[in-house]
Amino acid sequence: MVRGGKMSRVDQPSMRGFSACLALIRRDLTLTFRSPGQAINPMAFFLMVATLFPLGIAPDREVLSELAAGVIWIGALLAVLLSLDSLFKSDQDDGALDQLLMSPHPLPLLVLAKVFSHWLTSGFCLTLMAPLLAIMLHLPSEAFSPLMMTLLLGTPVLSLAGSIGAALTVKVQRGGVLLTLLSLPLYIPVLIFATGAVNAAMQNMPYTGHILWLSVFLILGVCLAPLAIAGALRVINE
Amino acid sequence: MYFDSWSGFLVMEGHGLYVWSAYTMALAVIAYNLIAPFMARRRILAQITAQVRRQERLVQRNVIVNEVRGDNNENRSANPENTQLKHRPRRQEEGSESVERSAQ
Amino acid sequence: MLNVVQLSCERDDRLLFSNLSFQLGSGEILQIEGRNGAGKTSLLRIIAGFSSSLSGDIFWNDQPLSTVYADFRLDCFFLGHKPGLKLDLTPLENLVWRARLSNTIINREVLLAALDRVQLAGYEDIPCSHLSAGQLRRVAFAGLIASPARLWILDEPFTAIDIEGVSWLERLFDEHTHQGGMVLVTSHQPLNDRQGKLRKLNVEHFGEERSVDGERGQDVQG
Amino acid sequence: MNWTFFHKLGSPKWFYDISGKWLPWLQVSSLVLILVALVWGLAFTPPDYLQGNSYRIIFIHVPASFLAQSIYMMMATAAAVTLIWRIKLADMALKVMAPVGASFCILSLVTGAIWGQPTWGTWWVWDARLTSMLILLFLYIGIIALRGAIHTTEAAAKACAILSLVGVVNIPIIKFSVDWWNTLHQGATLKLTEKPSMAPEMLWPLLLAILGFYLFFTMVMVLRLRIEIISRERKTRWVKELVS
Repeated sequence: MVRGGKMSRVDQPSMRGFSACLALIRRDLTLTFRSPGQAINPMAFFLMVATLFPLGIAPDREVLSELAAGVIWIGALLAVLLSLDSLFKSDQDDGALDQLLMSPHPLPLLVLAKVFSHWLTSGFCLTLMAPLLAIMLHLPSEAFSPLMMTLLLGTPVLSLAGSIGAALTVKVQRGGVLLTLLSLPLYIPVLIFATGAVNAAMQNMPYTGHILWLSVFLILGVCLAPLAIAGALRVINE
Repeated sequence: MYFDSWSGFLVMEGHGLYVWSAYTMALAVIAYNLIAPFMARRRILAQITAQVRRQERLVQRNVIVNEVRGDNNENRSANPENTQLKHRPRRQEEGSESVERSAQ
Repeated sequence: MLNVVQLSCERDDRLLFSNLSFQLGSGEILQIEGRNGAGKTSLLRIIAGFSSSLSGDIFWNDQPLSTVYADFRLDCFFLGHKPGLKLDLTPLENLVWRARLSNTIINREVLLAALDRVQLAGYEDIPCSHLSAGQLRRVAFAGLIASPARLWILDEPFTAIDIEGVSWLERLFDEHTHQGGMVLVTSHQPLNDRQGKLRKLNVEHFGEERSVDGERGQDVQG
Repeated sequence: MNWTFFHKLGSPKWFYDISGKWLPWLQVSSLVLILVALVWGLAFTPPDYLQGNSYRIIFIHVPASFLAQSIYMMMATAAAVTLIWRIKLADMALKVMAPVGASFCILSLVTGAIWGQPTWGTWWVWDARLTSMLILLFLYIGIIALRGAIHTTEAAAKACAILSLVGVVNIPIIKFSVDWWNTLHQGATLKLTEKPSMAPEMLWPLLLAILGFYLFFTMVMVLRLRIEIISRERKTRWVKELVS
């Protein structure tokens, strides 16, 4: 009988913290590529929201360009919310969350890695799609760069803030609506400053203030949200 | 009183509708905050009395069962069936003791 | 060396167990018995460090768990009811991310050897979704074999395992305790104790249903 | 520094007995104060030179808005106490305060909207204060919904504590961004509850109303807390004696 050897312990635990995060990110990305249906939904939803508005309101140029920034941002916000529901729930269902909690590495760090991989598969793809929608909604050309900047800065904050709600509702059966209810108040400041920046650019006024405020929210999110998420996961999984 | 007559007080120079609808809304909220606790109190007290009565009934039923079977705690052995029995008498002792105390 | 002193746990105002104490030295197996809902799983999750709402203290190598929880988790392998494997990944990938998470250097041969020991040699690159529940548990056991953790905390490992799987697992426990490891396991089947290292603990002994008196501050007895 | 007081606070039975004595005083004083303040404000103060009699809604709108915001602050402190010292009474307070806060938040929104009609001609105005109050209502509903969704009491207690702490961090950000958003789009409109021009005879009934509402809130909270204590301590002997 082949005697199975034992793998050796790592000596410098701190450096291994990042390799654990990399392993988690790699795991989540392979999971999304193996079953891409999960990542396609938010993008399809985003596109659908952008097509509904002209049908609902008016197809002509002035009205749409006025609304474009709000429509794109609200579409991105709801799409991120859509994809957040299964962030921790899939791990909870097959027991992987227990392994995450049992890891010697600090939980906020691991949770940050998970949220980063979620952002890569949802928020980042929405940002790449945004120019397509901006063209569809006749967004003036000078507003393209602020739109992309605000989306790049804003969607991680959406993922971070929404993950707090996702962690709190991990054991709730139909927690989707509750997750939306918990995350919306956290999304409002980001929405205000992001659409504010794009609208300011459309009236060719300076929008650097808005961008700076969005980066403030990003930094606040990156520092505080993982603590809340880790706390919520520990509390729910008692 | 600022207003000269009751009707003036009600109409308040045209703003009466808004003022009085706001005040009825305030009355509604105050009434909700007063009534809701009492309703909750009644519901929870009923639940607790039902639970206490259920426990007493459980205790009565155990006392009868034990006399009939003449079972007692001495012949305790390690088979799981008996651990069940062993477990129940202890709860029965505790149950009856709390029943007498609450009866005093 | 695990030392649990005067542990008590309350779930939803129901006192599961109180002043439960035991020691688990290296080379020992402790089987935790009790009927369903007696608090076996809660006890295991408390010791593994999931729950913090408990009174009483747990010592790992004579230091309180709350201060050395990182070392404790380095040296502990927890296997819950669910195998903890991602169904879209292959067994090997699952073992890699779990080992990486518990801070061990990945050694491919050791993992393959472990998979071989659980008779899953040819399955290492088939997505876990194709494997049966018993095979999934055996993949989790492969992770157990390959991990250097000394303390094994296993929650009902014998579910979905056939007869000869049970005896295989018992041989694995003996081998682990022989190397100075510790096993904390809950299961309904009584384990047959060959080397005399097996001890049993019934949670129900500590779980008498007594009504806790009013003063929550002092725990009034009886 | 002996902490006996702090630990005694932790025992629900002690609170139940003490609050039994406070309750009648609270009930009488709060209802009397509210009655006096509202009658005074409604009947005896002269109308505002600009808004006429519709400003009399201030005597319920301002206390309700103050209460809605300070109740959320109290919930955040109760949440911090639950998480740090794990005092069960704090979690009971957190659970009990949420619906009361939500009811006052709704009252403040409705009275604000009603007041907006004669002043600006439309029922709902995206005024900075009203919008922040609306978002505060979402925070309240979120906490109540989360409390209902998680069934184990310990997990629900800590989850709601974390959510209310996250919410309390979020409130200043929301207030700032809504104010900024409001001034960007509408310029400085007539602020709904501008107080500097309050003549003294208007100010006194308002202060009385605010005090009355706060006393009313404390009374309601003590009432609900006593019921929550009975419900949670139903296994203990003193509750069984109380009930039988």
